[in-house]
Amino acid sequence: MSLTINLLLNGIALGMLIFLIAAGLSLIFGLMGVLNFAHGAIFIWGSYIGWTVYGLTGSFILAVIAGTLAGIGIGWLMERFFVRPFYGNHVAQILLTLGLMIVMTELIKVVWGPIILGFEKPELLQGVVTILSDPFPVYRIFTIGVGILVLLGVHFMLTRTKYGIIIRAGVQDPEMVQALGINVRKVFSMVFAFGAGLSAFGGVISGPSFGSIFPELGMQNQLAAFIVVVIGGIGNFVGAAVGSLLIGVMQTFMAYYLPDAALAVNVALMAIVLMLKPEGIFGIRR
Amino acid sequence: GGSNETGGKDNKNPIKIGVVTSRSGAVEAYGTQEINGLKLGIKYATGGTEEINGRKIQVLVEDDAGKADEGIKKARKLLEEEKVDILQGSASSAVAQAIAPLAEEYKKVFMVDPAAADEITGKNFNKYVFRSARSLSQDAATGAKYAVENLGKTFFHIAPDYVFGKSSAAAWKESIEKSGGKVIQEEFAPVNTQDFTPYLQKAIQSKAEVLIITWAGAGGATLLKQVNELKIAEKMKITSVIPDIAGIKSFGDAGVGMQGPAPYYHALPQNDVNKWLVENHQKEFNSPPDLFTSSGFVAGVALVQAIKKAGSTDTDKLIAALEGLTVKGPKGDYTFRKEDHQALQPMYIVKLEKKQGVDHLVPVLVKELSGQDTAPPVTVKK
Amino acid sequence: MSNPLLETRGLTIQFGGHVAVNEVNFQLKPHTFKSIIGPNGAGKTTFFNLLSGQLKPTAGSVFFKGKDITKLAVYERTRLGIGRSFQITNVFPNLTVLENVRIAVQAKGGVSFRLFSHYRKFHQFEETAVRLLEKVHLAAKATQLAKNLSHGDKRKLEIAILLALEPELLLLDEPTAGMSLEEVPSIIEVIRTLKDSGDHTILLIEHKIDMVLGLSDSLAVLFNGRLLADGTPQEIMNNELVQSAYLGGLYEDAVKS
Amino acid sequence: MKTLLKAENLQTYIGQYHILQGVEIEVKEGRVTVILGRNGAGKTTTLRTIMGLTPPREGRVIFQGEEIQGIAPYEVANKGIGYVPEDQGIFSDLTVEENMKLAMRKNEKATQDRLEFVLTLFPDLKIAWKRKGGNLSGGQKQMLSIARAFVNDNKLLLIDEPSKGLAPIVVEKVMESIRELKKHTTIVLVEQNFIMASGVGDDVFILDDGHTVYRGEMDEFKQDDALKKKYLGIGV
Amino acid sequence: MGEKLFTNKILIAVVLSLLVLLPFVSDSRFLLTMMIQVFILAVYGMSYDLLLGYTGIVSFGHALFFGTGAYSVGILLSKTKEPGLLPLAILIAVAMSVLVGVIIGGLSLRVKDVYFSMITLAFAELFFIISEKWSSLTGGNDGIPSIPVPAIFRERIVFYYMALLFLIAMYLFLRRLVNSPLGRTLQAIRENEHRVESLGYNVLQFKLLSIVASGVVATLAGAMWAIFQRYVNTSVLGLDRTVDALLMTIIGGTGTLIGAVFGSGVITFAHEWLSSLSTVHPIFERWLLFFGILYIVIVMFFPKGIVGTIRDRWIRR
Ligand SMILES: Nc1ncnc2c1ncn2[C@@H]1O[C@H](COP(=O)(O)OP(=O)(O)OP(=O)(O)O)[C@@H](O)[C@H]1O
Ligand SMILES: Nc1ncnc2c1ncn2[C@@H]1O[C@H](COP(=O)(O)OP(=O)(O)OP(=O)(O)O)[C@@H](O)[C@H]1O
Ligand SMILES: [Mg+2]
Ligand SMILES: [Mg+2]
Repeated sequence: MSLTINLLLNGIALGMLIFLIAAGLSLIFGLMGVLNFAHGAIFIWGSYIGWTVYGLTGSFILAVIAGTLAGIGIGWLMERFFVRPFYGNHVAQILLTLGLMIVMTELIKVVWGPIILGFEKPELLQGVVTILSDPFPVYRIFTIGVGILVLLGVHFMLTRTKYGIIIRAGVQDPEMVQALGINVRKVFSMVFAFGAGLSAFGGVISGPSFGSIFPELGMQNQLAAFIVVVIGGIGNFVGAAVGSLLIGVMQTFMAYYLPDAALAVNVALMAIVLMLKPEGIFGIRR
Repeated sequence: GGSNETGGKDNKNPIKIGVVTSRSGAVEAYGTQEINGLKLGIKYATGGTEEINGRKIQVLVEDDAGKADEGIKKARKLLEEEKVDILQGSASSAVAQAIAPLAEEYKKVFMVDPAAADEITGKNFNKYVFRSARSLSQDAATGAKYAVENLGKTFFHIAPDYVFGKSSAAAWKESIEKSGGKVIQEEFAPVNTQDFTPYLQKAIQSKAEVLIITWAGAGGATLLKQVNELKIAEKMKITSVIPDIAGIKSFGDAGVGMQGPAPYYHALPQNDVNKWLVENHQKEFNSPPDLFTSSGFVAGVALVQAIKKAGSTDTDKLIAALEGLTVKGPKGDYTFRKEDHQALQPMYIVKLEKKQGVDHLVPVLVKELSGQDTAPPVTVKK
Repeated sequence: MSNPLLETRGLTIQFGGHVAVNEVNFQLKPHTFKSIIGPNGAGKTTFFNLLSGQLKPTAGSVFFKGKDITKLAVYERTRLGIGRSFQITNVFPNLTVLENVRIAVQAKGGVSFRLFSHYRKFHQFEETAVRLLEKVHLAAKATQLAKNLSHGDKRKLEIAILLALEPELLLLDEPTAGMSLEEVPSIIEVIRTLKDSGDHTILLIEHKIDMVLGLSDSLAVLFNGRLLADGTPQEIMNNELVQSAYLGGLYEDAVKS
Repeated sequence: MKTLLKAENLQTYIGQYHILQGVEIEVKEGRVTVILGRNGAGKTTTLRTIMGLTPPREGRVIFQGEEIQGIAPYEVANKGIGYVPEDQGIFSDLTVEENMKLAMRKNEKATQDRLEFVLTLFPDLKIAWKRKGGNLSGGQKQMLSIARAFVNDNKLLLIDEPSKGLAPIVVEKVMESIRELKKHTTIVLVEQNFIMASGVGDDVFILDDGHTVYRGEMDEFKQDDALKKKYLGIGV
Repeated sequence: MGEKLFTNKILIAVVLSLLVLLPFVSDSRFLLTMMIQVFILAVYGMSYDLLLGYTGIVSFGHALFFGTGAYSVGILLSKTKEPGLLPLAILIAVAMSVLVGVIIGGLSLRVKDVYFSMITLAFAELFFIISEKWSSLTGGNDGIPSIPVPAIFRERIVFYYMALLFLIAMYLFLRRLVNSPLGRTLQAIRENEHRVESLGYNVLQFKLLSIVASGVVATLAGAMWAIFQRYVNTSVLGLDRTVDALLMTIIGGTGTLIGAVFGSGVITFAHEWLSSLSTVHPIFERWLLFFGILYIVIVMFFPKGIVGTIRDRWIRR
């Protein structure tokens, strides 16, 4: 029993970590329909900037702020110069963002070198608490908390403000949104930058959780992020959270009970979900 | 090919060493260490002239990006376009194994380093292949004997779920059992696992006395930190092959007290060669030599000596010269044994400790083992 | 009396709580021209979707030539001879106008699985396509991409595609909406000729009441998903509910005539 | 009468096609200006050019004495120009409610009142309030599109074929509401339904092949069978 | 129009004869190697274009087929050590790819758009994982070295002509296919799937056919690859392989077939050239950076790909 609960808790923590990685993508890919293969790069840039500021100032809060701001900046530039001409053109987006992925990953190597960097947890969040005789790291509780906050915050923004509607409408017919008097470009820029900021934020928060960061880490986690968004139903932010939890818990239990299949959990789960419900768990049939 | 194209008297052809290794991709840092080592080794062995009998030694580097098919292409390019005399590489075992048959096809010596897979000088051996780097079995032989004698008798092994992890596990298992220990359980986790808790839970539940951690590259730090966080060390002893400096750094404090085999760390060996290497590396690259710098260095030294001994770059003569050759390298004596061309070499057991003024945990010598002590079994099919 | 070509029994579809088509029992005699009228949102297009297979009913069934086709896929129904045009223009945007029609002609030709012959070998398809474009006044724009057509021209293309299928039963959903005044008559003429040729049966949804009256043998009225009435144009026009809730005052003249 | 909008010598290209070749339109304040012409004449393109969706390469669009050609469509809209496109431009993934919400530029009492008004004009929309735009019937989409434009306080409305797909009684209601709206809004109407066009129109422009070929008052035009025959092909 | 066609033909003839003469004018065996790679990957790219450019299907699992071909050859020949079995291996490869195409296509085609892409990615990943785990058969990441291929294929020049012939044959086959009634139907499906259905076409069947046809061609390319490299490892099934197909097709121009040849050429040579620059200046040790910039530049300035853009210019003139 204690084992099951412990695994479940770890699964949830892992799920929330995945959600933090996927949250930004859920906005950019899920809502804006941009197949952003540079997501992982923004994410890892967040980590690196965060790592640097953390090292310089010793303040994790400053690190989070700096990483997030960097993400926003990168996102804004990216949208402005690369993504904007290609809304709706998935194939071009893939290639373009792949190129950006490569460039940004290589730039990290230019700046920080191609090596692994250890990312320490802030003092306050180190250590463990004991839950049912098993130790449970405090930082995981922290990530669960942050994940919930992000979920609520973004959900609120999407449902209580006009932004959610504008984006969804803008993806389908940007011209008409303009004709209704809305500067859709600006909204897209803002949301893209916000999504990128969220990705970078995820990067900083998950850095200490991984314990170490390296340039390819972004690429490695990107697939999981895409899978989560798809499983949850593209365009559904809450769905992405649920998908993350599902994957996190599945991974944890599989790793324990059927480790040979652990490698395949993500993709197998996605294949099964899509075959049963082609539009994702929370998706809406079009 | 061949070396029958001799140039003019004063203007002899250079000796070309073609290096195929990672200059990009996941293990590019290892490639850098290897190349720096190789160049320094050549410099050292030629007394700074980088020449043998008036022939300049030229090192040509091609990037395999850690991909086997890319490596094949680059090796062919070096062999056909540049007509290199000797091949050297690579940071990835898969690449080295893919290139080895080309060495045979083109009849060129292939000096392997830092690729560590046993099969290279084992199941997939051909007579053109030599290895200056230590193999996984050497790591295992070093670590296993010590662990059984000093840490415990029962083992739980966690390793990445691909060929490298599997063959490491097999090598450790064999050595442990030979030393009288027992591996109770092996668990293989996906390479980019983020949460190792389930595996560590199993380790605890297995009631083994020692946890062996095999992890190459990035996930190692993650794994180690979680080991630390879950206070596994209170329940069992932990051992792991000590990685390069960047790897140790990434452990942070999580690695304090860990014991395990170390192929090389610049402060461990006390001899002139190493002193030269540390000094010159510091001078040229503004950093101490690292894990694979030493084996790259040895590759350079061995090649120079073999060419001198053979009097030419003729492949058959080179092979004859290299077989059984003993060279003095940073760790001491390295001997390319006849049977499988694997360089037997001293190995270390170390303990990671904090040290003032050093920005990473320092491997402190616990025990040094000779090349013979850590010699892996010969697995070449005759 | 001949058997109906098309028949529905208790045909019903529900979207969430909303019953868009409600137990419709409907018959269409072969070689006749029937129009369906009814207020916006009455369920006319949905009814068409049920006939052509785009939607599957929640209850009831559809019979074509006496055969139950309720479970058949869209393409199977088309092959049986049910062709339709769409209310919201639905063409191949990046193909030329000619290719749009040619691909429909080819569908009828049954060679689509031939992968080793050049499509131009089947030049009769192309000739047919050109002829059809002439009929709908689009021949001049044959080489333009369909997406570049003006709205009205797209409507004409829509009709040409349908004609290319030569279906036994034509389901026309407001074919002339958005077409210019001067061209409507000739398009209507094309439809009328089809009817007169005798081997086609036509079901038309249309709000232009004057046009409907001139063409139809009979009129059916859908109201709130129910089949309210089915009869001769005169009968229907005199129905008070139809007058007050559908026609309004504007068409009083048309009705009286 | 004051001129609210004037389009001079509009030359619009789409890609390499020269679509508008000197269109001239003049819209007087408080009147309904009808644009007629056969399919492909350039009516829609004219409205889009005014909206800034297909900016002209040459020519001027003057709105309230200010040149607005070349400014972004959302700026045009925010100057108080509403647009009902010919393909309705409904957002199919958004509910009717969300479609309306998106369109409402301000959220003040007057806007709420206008919302009341359009919902009484088109009660269908109230019924379908929570339905996705893509699931509406053709006519309902048209209603929603018109409603979106009516709900704001616009100085000028550009309406492209509103009667298309609407039941006769609804057409009548739309005509009534246009007459009603005329009191405070100016309207440009592209319309193929001559009953409607002549029923509400004050001025008339006829386009052909990207040119303005006729301009005049609707009352005159309505009476002149020769003109009607010439430009619209309507039999007498 | 006719004149253009004529110049077009002349152009093709010139390029072709240059390619035929290449082994005589250049003694660089490495150049031949590169060209062989260009040819084989071009076929692979063209097969992807059939899906992407002509049927409008974005598959993230195309490597599945490439890998099927490569592994069929690799495993059969290395396990039997019998080079003579090559034709059988290719036959098996084709049969396998048809099977794989039908099964994967059948399972995933009901799923639309990005979801389809993701499900194909899932299947490809599963295959990748299986090939990693079943290393007794596949050698895992270390792969199958020294595949014994018939001696004649080791002759670089002979193999060069074979690869060239292979490219021409596959191009002609695919061109025929896209211009057949079937191909035309596929293009209509790309444009408007639902409308095609209401014209009486069974869309699913056509899409499946497209997947299988493209799969078979990709499989053949994979088989050629294994013969050429005499080495196979899991990378033939990796996501990178699929991305390669995507890159080649887009860089060359989707819906052009011949574009893939250019795409393959650009990628192969740019890759080679940039990665060899590191000796020129240390900055090129980060050559991938420049490779990435090249992608970006191509997409930004040749949005329709090389061939697509040239074609556009041509038409406009
Ligand atoms: N998928 C759906 N989900 C929910 N409601 C739907 C759906 N499809 C149609 N409806 C509703 O069903 C009703 C019937 O729509 P339909 O399109 O059949 O009307 P119609 O008679 O063709 O009207 P019009 O004359 O305006 O074209 C409408 O109220 C519409 O909103
Ligand atoms: N994207 C485009 N590319 C090329 N030509 C176009 C494009 N859009 C429209 N056209 C052409 O411009 C001309 C004018 O089109 P427009 O849509 O303005 O006509 P319209 O008068 O509104 O016709 P309708 O009554 O059919 O709606 C047409 O000949 C059309 O083919
Ligand atoms: Mg309808
Ligand atoms: Mg129009």
